[in-house]
Amino acid sequence: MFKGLITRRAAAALAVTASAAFVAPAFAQQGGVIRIGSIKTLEGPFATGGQDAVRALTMAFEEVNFTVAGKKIEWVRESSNAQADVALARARKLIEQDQVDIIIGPLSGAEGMALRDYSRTLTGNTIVNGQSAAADTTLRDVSPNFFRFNGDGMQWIAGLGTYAYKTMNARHVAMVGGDYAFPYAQVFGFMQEFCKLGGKVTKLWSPLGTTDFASTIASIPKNADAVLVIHGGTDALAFLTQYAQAGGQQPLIAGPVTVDQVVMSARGPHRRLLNNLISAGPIVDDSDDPTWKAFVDRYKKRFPDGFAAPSINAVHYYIAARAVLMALEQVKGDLSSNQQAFQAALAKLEVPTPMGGKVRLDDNRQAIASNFIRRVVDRNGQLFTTQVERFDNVTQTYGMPRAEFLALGSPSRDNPSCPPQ
Amino acid sequence: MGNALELQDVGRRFGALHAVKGVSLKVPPGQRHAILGPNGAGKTTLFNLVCGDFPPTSGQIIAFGEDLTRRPALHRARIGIGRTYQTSLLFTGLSVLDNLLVAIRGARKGRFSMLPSGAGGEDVTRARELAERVRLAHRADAEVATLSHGQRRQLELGMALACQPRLLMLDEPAAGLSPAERPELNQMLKDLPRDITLILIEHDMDVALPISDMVTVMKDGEIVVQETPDKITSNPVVNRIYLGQGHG
Amino acid sequence: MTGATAATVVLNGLTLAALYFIVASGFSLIFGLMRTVNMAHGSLYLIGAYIGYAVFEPLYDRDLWYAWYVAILVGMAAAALFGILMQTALLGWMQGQELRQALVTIALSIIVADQLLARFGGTPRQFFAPDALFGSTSIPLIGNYPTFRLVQIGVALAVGIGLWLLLNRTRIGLMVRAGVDDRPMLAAMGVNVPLVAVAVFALGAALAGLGGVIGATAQPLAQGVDARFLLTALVVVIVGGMGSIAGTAIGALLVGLAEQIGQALFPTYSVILTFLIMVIVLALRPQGIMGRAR
Amino acid sequence: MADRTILEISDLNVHYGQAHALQGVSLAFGLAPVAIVGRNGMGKTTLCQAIVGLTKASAGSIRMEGQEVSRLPSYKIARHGIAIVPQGRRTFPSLTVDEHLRLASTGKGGAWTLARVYETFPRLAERKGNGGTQLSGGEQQMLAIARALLANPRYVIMDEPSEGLAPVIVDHLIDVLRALSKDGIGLLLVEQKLALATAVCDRVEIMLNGRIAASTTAAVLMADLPMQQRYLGVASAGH
Amino acid sequence: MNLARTLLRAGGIGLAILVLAPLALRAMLPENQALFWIGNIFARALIYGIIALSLTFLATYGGFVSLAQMMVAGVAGYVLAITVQGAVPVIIGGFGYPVAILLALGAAVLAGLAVGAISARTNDIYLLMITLALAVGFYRFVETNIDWFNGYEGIRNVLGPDLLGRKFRDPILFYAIASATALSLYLGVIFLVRTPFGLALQGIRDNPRRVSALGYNVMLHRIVAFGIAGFIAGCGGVLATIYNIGISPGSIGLGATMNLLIISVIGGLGHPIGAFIGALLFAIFDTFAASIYDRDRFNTLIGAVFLSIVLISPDGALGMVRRLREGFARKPRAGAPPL
Repeated sequence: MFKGLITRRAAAALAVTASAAFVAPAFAQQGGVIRIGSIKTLEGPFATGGQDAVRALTMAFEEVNFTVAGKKIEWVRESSNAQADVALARARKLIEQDQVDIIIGPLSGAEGMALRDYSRTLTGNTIVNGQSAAADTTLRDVSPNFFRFNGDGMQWIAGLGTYAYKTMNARHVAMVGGDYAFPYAQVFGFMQEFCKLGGKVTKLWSPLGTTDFASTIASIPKNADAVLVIHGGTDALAFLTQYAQAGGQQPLIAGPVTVDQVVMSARGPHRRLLNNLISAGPIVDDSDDPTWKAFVDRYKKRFPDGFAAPSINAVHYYIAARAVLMALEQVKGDLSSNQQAFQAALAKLEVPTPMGGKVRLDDNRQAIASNFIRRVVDRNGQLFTTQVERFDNVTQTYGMPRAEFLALGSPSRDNPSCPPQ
Repeated sequence: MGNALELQDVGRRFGALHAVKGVSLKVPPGQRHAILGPNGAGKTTLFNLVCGDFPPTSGQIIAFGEDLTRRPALHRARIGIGRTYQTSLLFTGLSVLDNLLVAIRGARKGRFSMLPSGAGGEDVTRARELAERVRLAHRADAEVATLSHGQRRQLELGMALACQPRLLMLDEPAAGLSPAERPELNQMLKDLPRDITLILIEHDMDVALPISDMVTVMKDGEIVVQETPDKITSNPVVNRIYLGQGHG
Repeated sequence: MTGATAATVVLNGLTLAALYFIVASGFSLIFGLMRTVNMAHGSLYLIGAYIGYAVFEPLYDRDLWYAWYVAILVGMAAAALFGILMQTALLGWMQGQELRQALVTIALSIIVADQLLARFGGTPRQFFAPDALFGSTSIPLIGNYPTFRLVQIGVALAVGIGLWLLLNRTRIGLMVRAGVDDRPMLAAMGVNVPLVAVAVFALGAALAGLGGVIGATAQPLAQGVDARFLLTALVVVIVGGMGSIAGTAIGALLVGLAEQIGQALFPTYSVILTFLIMVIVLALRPQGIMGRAR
Repeated sequence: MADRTILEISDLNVHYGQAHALQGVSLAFGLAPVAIVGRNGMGKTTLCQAIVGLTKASAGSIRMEGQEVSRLPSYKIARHGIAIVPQGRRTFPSLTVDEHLRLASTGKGGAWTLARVYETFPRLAERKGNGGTQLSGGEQQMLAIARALLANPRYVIMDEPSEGLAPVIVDHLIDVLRALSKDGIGLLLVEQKLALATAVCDRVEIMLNGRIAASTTAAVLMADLPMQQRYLGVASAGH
Repeated sequence: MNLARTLLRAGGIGLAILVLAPLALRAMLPENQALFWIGNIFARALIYGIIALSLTFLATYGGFVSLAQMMVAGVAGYVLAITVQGAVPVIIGGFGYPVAILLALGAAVLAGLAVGAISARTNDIYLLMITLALAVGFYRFVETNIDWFNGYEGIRNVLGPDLLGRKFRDPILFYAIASATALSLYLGVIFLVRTPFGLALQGIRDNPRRVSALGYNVMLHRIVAFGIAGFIAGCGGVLATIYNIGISPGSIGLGATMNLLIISVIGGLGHPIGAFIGALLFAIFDTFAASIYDRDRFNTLIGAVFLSIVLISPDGALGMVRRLREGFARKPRAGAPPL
């Protein structure tokens, strides 16, 4: 039965393949080089964001001409498919095979959790989050090697509940969103403000992967003062289009990932709904801030085929890369003694953002950042967000002491709850 | 216990096609019974009914005193009905010996065993004996896919014998055999112990008549004649069916 | 749930079923004649939709009313062309090796998805039908309802009736049905069966392409949609019975209604409902509701 | 009677795996009907299927009107004017009688038309709208014959066309088959019923174990009982 | 029958390869590179080889190409993550690793039996489609269900028990455990197929009708075969979950399911060793292809490689090797290839 020869040949074939594969990383040991790995998503539904992240990293490294503190930067790019186990395998490959010093990434929440867990097992390497925004990554079971310079999903919606209640006079909001942790966190953030002020929220969760929202739309209470859309990306486009087609008339407000360049650059009847739409989010496309204008100019010049304005992914990966470069500059490229000096520098960094603000880290190495209330405007057929209000120093705990915040429990489908009577 | 096999008014329809029409048949234990008939007479369908490949649309099938009409196929093997198939249905990916082993264990306890029966096991010994008996001992370890047509027919027989049948049903054992192989088959059939009841579908009279005690001739799904072999050749109905005399 | 909401949900189920039928009918047709399980059916959907979109966008920009109709034609043609290529270059000569064909189409679907991603990026896209089809229509009891979803039903009916006429009223239809029963015998009658196979593959692929444009008008077009629609087509034909157009219609209705009703009644577990239907059908009738026992 | 050769088979061999089913068969057929008789399993059906390409020959040649067809796919062989009534009938269960016949009729003209078929087989006309499993064996057989004739072939091969037919229909069939040559259709008739075979064909070929064992005429065969019994008969040859 | 000798020989060679390969690597490569190969590429190949073994077992000896094997592995992984102490979030929790792993394997066997029962009356391509639909149905359910599976985010922090004073996920220890598991399961399969049950299973592959006529309960054998495959996949699922520090729906989605099929096919469905050859090739390819080729188009490359294998050598690397050998030996072999 057992063909010994097959096995022997397989082993021989393996040896050949193996020796071929070792050629590549042989130069890894050279001094004077800092190796930075990146993980983003270039496959599947998240690919657009991943592509923009690559643009941002390219910009950040080109700005310093791939040199920091006199050392050459080597950039090793890896792509995952937004799945935790793949991100983990890529991270391992970057660290163990390519021997990068620092990883920038990943993109999605589950990946962020996986890399946070992985970083805890590392000594002498640092992972700087790219864009992933699950709250727990830096809220519970934190890792000393994991740094996040972007707000989490909950921070990204700060201000919207207040705005809806006070400015829009909404008392009853119907929420539509995907039934998983990331939207839970955003709704949690919204309700922190809105319910405290006395508002009521009807929640309509759709299973992840839903593309036909017709029945959800049919279930939206007619007496709701506004509909809060928490869907992102393709789901958002699907929901908005179908809502428009169904002749929906209630005012919409939107979460941070609902209104981005993906949705705004797509065409369709949903554009009618987008015009003047109010949303919360960590970036504003059409800010008057000169830093932002310069950033957008550089982006457009370097990538004429990119978006009309850099996406949220680009901004966050850019900030992450800038943070890494600044900290490296501060420690003069010294990554010795398990990167202690570098990590200390990162922890107390104040990174200027392309939005013209600054971001710094809390004790859990989580960003304290600005957040915006934005309005969508139409400029010659192109949609942009403009700034309506700006909230600075938004913390992960909405200003509460961490213990008190944790006592509220994890965001979930039913937590918190303030349904209309 | 009465008859080894008793069919009571057994019928089978496939849509509008009435393949077997009210066949009644009694085969006493130990009899060698040949079933003759032209193509499409319903002989193989009758076999399939007895073996439980599908249930009859009417009538009853009784073997060794037990009503089998609605019992599953696997049960037939367990009470001692073995059969061969017109076109070999062997396990082509297994060796001759393994084919026989599977057949031997089918009707026994332990067919589900996930423990090997051991090199000196009684099953293996029996399988080797069977291989000997159907003259395949020299190919015992060969994969069935490499056997010649004649060898496969021999193995078919071995498989049917392996479950120690009380009732053995052979579907055209001689089909496709070369003239040289036929006498050998005849001898093997003659050598069968007399306590095995044998039912045989055959076109080749040279094979069927010398060994049978009783001959049933079927046509269009019905039994038309039942006779002893010495009388069958002179039966006018049979000659008409076979030679078409009476027409034209 | 109020009566009006219930009616809306049922209508949603019907309109979704219509879309599923359009996509799955091509899959079922191809399987029926050739026993080829085309795991690249979702890719044909994508090809139809993306190529259709590439033609659609410039026309739409120039405000040409026929942009969407052209997109449908081009989408169908592109998918059909790719289908013909698949059948002639790869699948035709391994006729009968069902598993190998399935593997080939799986490989193709991986390549196609990636190449489309390379060409068209990950940005979701969406067609807009002409205004007459794209607003909302007032329906008694239900109120305003998206017109295009009703159009979907119309297209599905047209596809269903068209296929029925083709299979029952034309000579090529006779060939296809005879080929389903006994390909070698059909060939022995002088029918160029490989050519019929290519024609059927082209038609099945064109239906996937049509589904692509219609689907991408109703829902955004993005990466990953291919897998969704392939899976839907699989479940629809498993439930309805492989190779039967009527079965496909029944399967599509069951799956479409189950999805929408499930979503309205118990969103979290709605996914299971579809698969529960599949398991129950398989337990009772392994060949599917309208499938012929094999 | 000089009969120009239409279909010529030379040294045809067919293997099924290790089994040598057809062993160097050579035959030439003209317009006059030819019967092939022999017991089951002797290779008659294999020969029929090999001629129309339903079984691939491993060696040898088949020429139709002088053109080599043995390497062609079966639909091209059919287009050379060979039709088959296969063993087991192989009608299409999904198609009604009428659909069968419409599919089979080429519309290119010829002696056999839809109308003539219905006239010849009135039973089929009665069951026009029935299909598949609703037909009895005999009806399926008639359908298979009609299907082959509607192609208006130059040569038709019938593998046990009388199987399942009622005696009165068989008599009718004999008339139909006898008349085929008038329409310019050659016939190769494989038959177990000697009476039918000899009623239609003068020339009879006898197959035994994949070879042509004897070539004779109907008259000779009918008169020679020992020969009948040797090759076809009920009695054992050894008796 | 020299089953004992076969097993000894296979076991000996397998053990030798599994022990010598890392030693050779450590001799050839710098320490951390060798560890990367052992801990990542080999360990990953072994884990996915085990899961692929369950598919190869079913395909080779039963003739069932089941696409539900990744799902069954996922069932084991999820049950482990749901029940074990320390996983985040806590769903049931509280069990130690021994108990949780047993529960996981039990669940995998049950899942395998269920897949077998559902698909038992179908064959070939139908079985492929139905198992694919089941797999994706389970994936979609897991992804959308928060209460039991924590939805899209999955369950994390499944670190594995400490053994012999070392962390389970220590590369060498993990490799040793994965090797031992893989080798035992591999030998188990070789052993099983020689038993009465295994022979009957192969009989069912070649001719279910005959097996039934011989007195076997074909349905039961098929279902039990799926149960056994479930156990094998479950072992892989447990290892994979610990290796990935948890499990999320992505690990069992359509992509993962297809990858498992690719592994089995490129290795070859003719012999259980194919699963491991395929897994090793895949692991190497998956790790390094992105560096060799334009990293953005990795999927086109993997699709093209898969396509060429199916076109050129439908029985995978094993078949290629066999053909090469026969080419030298000029001895044609009868019997159809498995595809």
